[in-house]
Amino acid sequence: MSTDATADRISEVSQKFGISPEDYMLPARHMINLLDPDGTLRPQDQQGTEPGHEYPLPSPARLMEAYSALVTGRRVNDQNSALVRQGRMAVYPSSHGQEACQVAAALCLEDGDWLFPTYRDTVAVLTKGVAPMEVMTSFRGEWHCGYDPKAYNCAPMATPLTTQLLHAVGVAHAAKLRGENTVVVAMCGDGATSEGDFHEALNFAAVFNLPVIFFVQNNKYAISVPFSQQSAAPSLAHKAVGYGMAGERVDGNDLMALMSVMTRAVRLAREGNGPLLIEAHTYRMQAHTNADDDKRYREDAEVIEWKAKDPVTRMQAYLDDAGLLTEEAAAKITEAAEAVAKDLRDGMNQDANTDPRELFEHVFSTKTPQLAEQQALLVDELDREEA
Amino acid sequence: MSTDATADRISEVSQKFGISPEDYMLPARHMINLLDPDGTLRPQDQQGTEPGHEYPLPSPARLMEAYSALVTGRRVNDQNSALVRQGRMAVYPSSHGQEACQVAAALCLEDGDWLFPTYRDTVAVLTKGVAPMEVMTSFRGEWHCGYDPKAYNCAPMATPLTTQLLHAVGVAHAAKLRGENTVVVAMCGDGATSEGDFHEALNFAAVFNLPVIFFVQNNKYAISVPFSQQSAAPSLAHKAVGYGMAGERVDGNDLMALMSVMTRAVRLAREGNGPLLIEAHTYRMQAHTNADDDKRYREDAEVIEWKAKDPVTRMQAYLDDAGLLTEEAAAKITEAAEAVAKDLRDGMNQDANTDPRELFEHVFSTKTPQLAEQQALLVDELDREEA
Amino acid sequence: MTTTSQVNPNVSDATARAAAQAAAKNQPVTFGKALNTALADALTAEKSVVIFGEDVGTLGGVFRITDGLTARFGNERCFDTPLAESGIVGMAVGMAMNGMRPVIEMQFDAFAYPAFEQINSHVAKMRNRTQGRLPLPMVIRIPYAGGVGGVEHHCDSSEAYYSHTPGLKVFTPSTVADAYLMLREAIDSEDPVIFFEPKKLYWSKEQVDLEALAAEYEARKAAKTEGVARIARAGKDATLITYGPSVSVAMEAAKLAAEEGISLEVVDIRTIVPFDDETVSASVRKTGRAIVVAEAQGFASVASEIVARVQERCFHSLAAPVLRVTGFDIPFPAPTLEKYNLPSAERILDTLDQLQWEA
Amino acid sequence: MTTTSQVNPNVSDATARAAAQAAAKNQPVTFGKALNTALADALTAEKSVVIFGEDVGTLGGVFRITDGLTARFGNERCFDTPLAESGIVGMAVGMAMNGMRPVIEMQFDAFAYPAFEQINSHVAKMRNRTQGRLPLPMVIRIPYAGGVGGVEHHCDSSEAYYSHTPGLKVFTPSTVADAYLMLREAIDSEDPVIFFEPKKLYWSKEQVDLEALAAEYEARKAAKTEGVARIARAGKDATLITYGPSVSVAMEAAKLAAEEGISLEVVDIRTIVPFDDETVSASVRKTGRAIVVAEAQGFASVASEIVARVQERCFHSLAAPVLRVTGFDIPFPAPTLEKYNLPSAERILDTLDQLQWEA
Ligand SMILES: Cc1ncc(C[n+]2csc(CCOP(=O)(O)OP(=O)(O)O)c2C)c(N)n1
Ligand SMILES: Cc1ncc(C[n+]2csc(CCOP(=O)(O)OP(=O)(O)O)c2C)c(N)n1
Ligand SMILES: [Mg+2]
Ligand SMILES: [Mg+2]
Repeated sequence: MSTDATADRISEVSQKFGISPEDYMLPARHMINLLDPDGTLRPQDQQGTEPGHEYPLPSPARLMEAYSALVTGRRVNDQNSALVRQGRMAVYPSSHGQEACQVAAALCLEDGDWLFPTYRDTVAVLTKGVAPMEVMTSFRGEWHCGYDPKAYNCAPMATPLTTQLLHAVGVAHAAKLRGENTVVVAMCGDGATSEGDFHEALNFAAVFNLPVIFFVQNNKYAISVPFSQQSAAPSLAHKAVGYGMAGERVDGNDLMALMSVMTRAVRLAREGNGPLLIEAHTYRMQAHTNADDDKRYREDAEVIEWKAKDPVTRMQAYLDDAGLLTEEAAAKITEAAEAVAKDLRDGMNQDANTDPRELFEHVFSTKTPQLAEQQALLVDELDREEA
Repeated sequence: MSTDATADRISEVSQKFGISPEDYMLPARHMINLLDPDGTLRPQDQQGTEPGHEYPLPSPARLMEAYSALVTGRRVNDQNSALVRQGRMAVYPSSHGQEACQVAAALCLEDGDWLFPTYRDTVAVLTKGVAPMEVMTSFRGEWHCGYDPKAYNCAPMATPLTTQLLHAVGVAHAAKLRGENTVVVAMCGDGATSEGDFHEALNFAAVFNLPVIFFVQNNKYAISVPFSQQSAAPSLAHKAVGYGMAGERVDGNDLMALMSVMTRAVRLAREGNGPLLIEAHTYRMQAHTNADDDKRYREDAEVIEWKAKDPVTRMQAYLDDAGLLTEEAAAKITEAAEAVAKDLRDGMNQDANTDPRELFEHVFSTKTPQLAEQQALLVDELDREEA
Repeated sequence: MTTTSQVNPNVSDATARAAAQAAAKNQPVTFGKALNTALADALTAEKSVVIFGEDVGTLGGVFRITDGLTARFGNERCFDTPLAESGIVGMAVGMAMNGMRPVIEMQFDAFAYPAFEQINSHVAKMRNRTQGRLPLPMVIRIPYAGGVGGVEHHCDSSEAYYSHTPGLKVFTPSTVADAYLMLREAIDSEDPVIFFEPKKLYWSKEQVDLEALAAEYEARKAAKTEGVARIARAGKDATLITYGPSVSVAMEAAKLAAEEGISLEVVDIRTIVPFDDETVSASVRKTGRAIVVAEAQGFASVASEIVARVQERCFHSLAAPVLRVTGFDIPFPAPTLEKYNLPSAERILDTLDQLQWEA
Repeated sequence: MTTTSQVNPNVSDATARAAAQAAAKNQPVTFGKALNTALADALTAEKSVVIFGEDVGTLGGVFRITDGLTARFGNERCFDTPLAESGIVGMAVGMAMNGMRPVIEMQFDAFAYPAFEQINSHVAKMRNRTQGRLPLPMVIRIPYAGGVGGVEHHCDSSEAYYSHTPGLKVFTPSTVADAYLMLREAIDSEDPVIFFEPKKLYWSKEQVDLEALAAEYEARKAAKTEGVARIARAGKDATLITYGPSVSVAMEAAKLAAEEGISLEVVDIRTIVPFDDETVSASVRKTGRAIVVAEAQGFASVASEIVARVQERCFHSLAAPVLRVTGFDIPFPAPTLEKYNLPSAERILDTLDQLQWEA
């Protein structure tokens, strides 16, 4: 729990890689990137790797699993946006364009590991295994998160920015005190890194040497505010060294690179090397939510430029070329995605659970006399209404 | 106001030094240190300098000015501690051992520049020119900070940790918007760097490219908590790169090094190169305040070790050797220090201004009816008591 | 999602005149536009005014209250900050220390909580702890309350936290004219003002001639709103004391009560701090009965304070206890359930029935 | 700086028995020691209890309430954190999510403000927003209030902020026995508890046998304190309703009043949330007069709430308005002036005079 121990730990791991502790903590000079936008594998020397920052290619089976989740993720994003347009869902912050990040964040984890998502991380939550309609509960206007966080080891999606990173630290700390080998992935956006809780979470994780991966999706915008007005740092990954942890930046539209970087991060964390900060460079292709109008603050040209870097088509091209995506496999993947989309459409047709009497049930373990009194007042009103 | 501009600015200044932007932002590999603990000038190659991190020796006149302030600072610390022991002052967080930092923080500034001190920075406030008794007002148990912050360009000493760094950013921003060339030194301790406001202040300063020097006195303790439990970073100065600013660490008991580092920092900031983070390594020689018992959490041996690095004797030895500290000069310096100590002793004998009626005067620009009512109640009580 | 606030039959002074003029010109304006105009006029009137916050620049704010200000006044007068509320408030403190008049926006009520220490320990106390030498003229704008189908953390009514904190003034307009006038007054105040904007009113429209109102304000002819409660509707049988988003609900209740032959007076207190005891007490002494209506959870709230003050001051005029219609003591409910929590005209009328009319 | 709290003539049940036993054994213990023992006993009883915060480890806290716990239970059960209150609370949330029962310390009242968002948006709401699936059993200990000559930011009474926030329980003991029992109850609660410790009582002593109290508590024989107000002194002419640091002041006032032939009942409400309406109302109905005494600034405070509730429930039993003796609506004053702000027995007696005894 002390810097001395941490310094030892850092110098140990950096020795393993044959580099200096600072070079271990600072991100590689170039963003980690394995696949070109058109799906071709980059030559090794252009992958952004340098000593201590090498990233092996994931296995074909692993890539196919990830690709399937990617296709489902994209389908879910677009289905949900459609449901919002149809007025069947209140609000949806789509991660269209960021699905590779979402998939990697969840798939890199093992069963007992925890995920801490934000409002934009529906696809990560789904990939973690939560049932589609459960994930969407809060977006339809219900009052609770919809799923049992403990059943899935997945926290409720957080809205107050970066507050959840500290909860992630606490979950890891509790596990560590009990001698459990739990890794936690804690997600946030580029804008959120400016909040004080981001700083406190990273510092606590480093000081207590906890296996937490802080995974930042830098999608270039915080609502309307471009990244250039959010930070002047060379990269967000550079923040790691200021906490005594390792940082890395990775192409957030390159599922292969993401899987490799995140898998290594989880392994390093699980082996006791402390927290890591991973910055994924991606792009929010759509407005912040359906309530936002992105035409007010960015040019179409920019969006179009990023369209060419789409994570789905990129991965598809690679798998096609590699002969992994047989027609049969592709059909199965589409089918799985469609099944989830149908679930969502069907679910949204059902009425939300909205018994107003329940408003008072979960404020405390048992209702205070004051709440019982207030509930009685409401029940009386409802009874009179029904009468 | 954007990273693009900041990146330009950073690469410009780093080019000026002939180094990479990262090397400009990261602290030199070794702490900047010009004088040995025994007062001898270190050989150039051991001063911690490397390309882009060179620090020239300050002029003799400048050193003498600083030394005089240093001696007064030490005298003030010890006088105040005595006054507390004598029951004539309520509380005093002494900076005994840290006076070199305090002096440099104030002396590096020019007239229109602002200083943002903490509760431990009495000596810096004094060096900035505030009258001794005014500085001590709040420690005697009065309800206000005692001096006019605008008259001295010196903020009230802050207690809620690191909150004042944001105020410093605001003062710099206001000045910049008006086209004024004001530099701000914002002070805090090692423990305080863990607070969220530290992070937010550095980020705002960097994004808005403001001339703020964040000056951290790493005195190894936050009350009882040693630095090793505060941060796992290679150094606090390493945090700078995560904000896109330059960082440097300096021997905080070496007044010569401090003057050189801080003077350069102020110059860089004033020239529009943005904020800097300076970490001074020093040691809190006494308990946190008179209410604290440092025997509970640290060994005498550690304190004794640091005694050998005392900033006052070190500087004195150098000046002696250099023939600058003539008997006459030394006498004058002692005299000046004694005059301040006498001021404090005399002042503390006077009653504090404690008219309870004033409690209601400065809550708002004009009293609300509610406060007028409450004041009347108190006045009535006081009248009856007097009657 | 849009609520049209009531046009008040007997608004007072400036408000009335302005409304009349506007009616003549027949220009309905929204509450949001009135705020936007107030900001623009303040930027024009006083060069030390600066506006900043999250998304307030290019986007014009998520509610578009700062729409067009960056384009018109430049990026130095109205600008975006990094995403950090404590940072925004803390920087505003420093700017106010150094001669500026910052007007900052918290994007939603619950997202002001990260700034609580800055607001409580500095914004509220800087004048006091410097013996009046460092006043902090600044406005913290907070969109608040529900009625718009907002998801969790987006509909808190947090006025009690700030009203309880000595050194802060707390304003909350409920009419379009007040939106304009009170924001101008807040910006011109030498004291920090927490300015609560009822979200659900942003799109409400009234006939108000903003230009005339502006001219009146700048000629110092507009009636003061700070510390001056507004009789939103005159009545004689009981008083509804309310503010912000609940004024329109109280007005609706008064209308319904009138149909049943009960005459309710509605007092819009406008500024919670300072509080207009005089107007409130006079009304209750006249009617002998009072209900306080507010949307925030009731426990230890502004409504509690009003009840306490009224019974302290009007005890012997009271025919019944002063009752409250407030939100329940539960986290603000999600969209599908918020209507059960919000004070409604029906709930006010039910409460009215309990005011011991037979006794 | 040390205040000895009153020994209460008619404490109830467990408290009384415990006090009696201790008196027999003649062991005066301090309020601080009772808290320290409660923490140690909780650590022993339940292995999921963990204690952390600033300086709570080696140092034992600036008030020594965690003294010796690290030495006795190890650095994994009681440890120091980096200096960041939001971090401390946020980490506690995560630990409670994952099976622990964190008991954390905020060093001083005003230094809990940086954690306000975590407390308000998460601690208070996690159970609710997960439909009861993620309860957060945790205790946030906050030393509070004045009377110890503390400098600025060290003497706030911040209970109103938390009492107003749905989802938080708020406890504040005023006797040594309650310090022990209420802290044990708080730690064993399935709900988050903000535990306010009146600083000035830390060194106060009473004759309490903590071992006996512990045995009683663990045998589940101790009377519940949550939601159960304590009649600190029985009386018949008027009721003083109070809590925490003001209980001793009220007791002193009652003693002085008794000398003048006025019999005051003193109700120590113990837990602000949940609130014991029954005991409070019964007392006021009996006496017909009430004064609420609390140290926090009065506006929109817990005292306001108590006044509002009492007059709502006891209106027809009241011979006079319910009045308040509270701190003024000013930033907490510096050491040399705090006595003018703090509720005093004299001020309570002055207020008593206003309860229209002639009417
Ligand atoms: C504490 C807090 N402040 C403000 C908001 C309002 N808000 C919601 S999302 C958002 C932008 C977040 O940007 P980023 O972190 O980059 O995530 P992204 O939306 O791009 O995924 C803002 C300002 C909030 N939810 N929480
Ligand atoms: C927000 C806040 N939390 C806690 C405290 C209590 N406190 C006062 S000084 C201190 C230690 C500060 O350590 P450091 O920043 O290293 O400064 P130093 O005292 O060593 O100069 C603490 C915890 C405070 N003043 N403000
Ligand atoms: Mg973003
Ligand atoms: Mg320190």
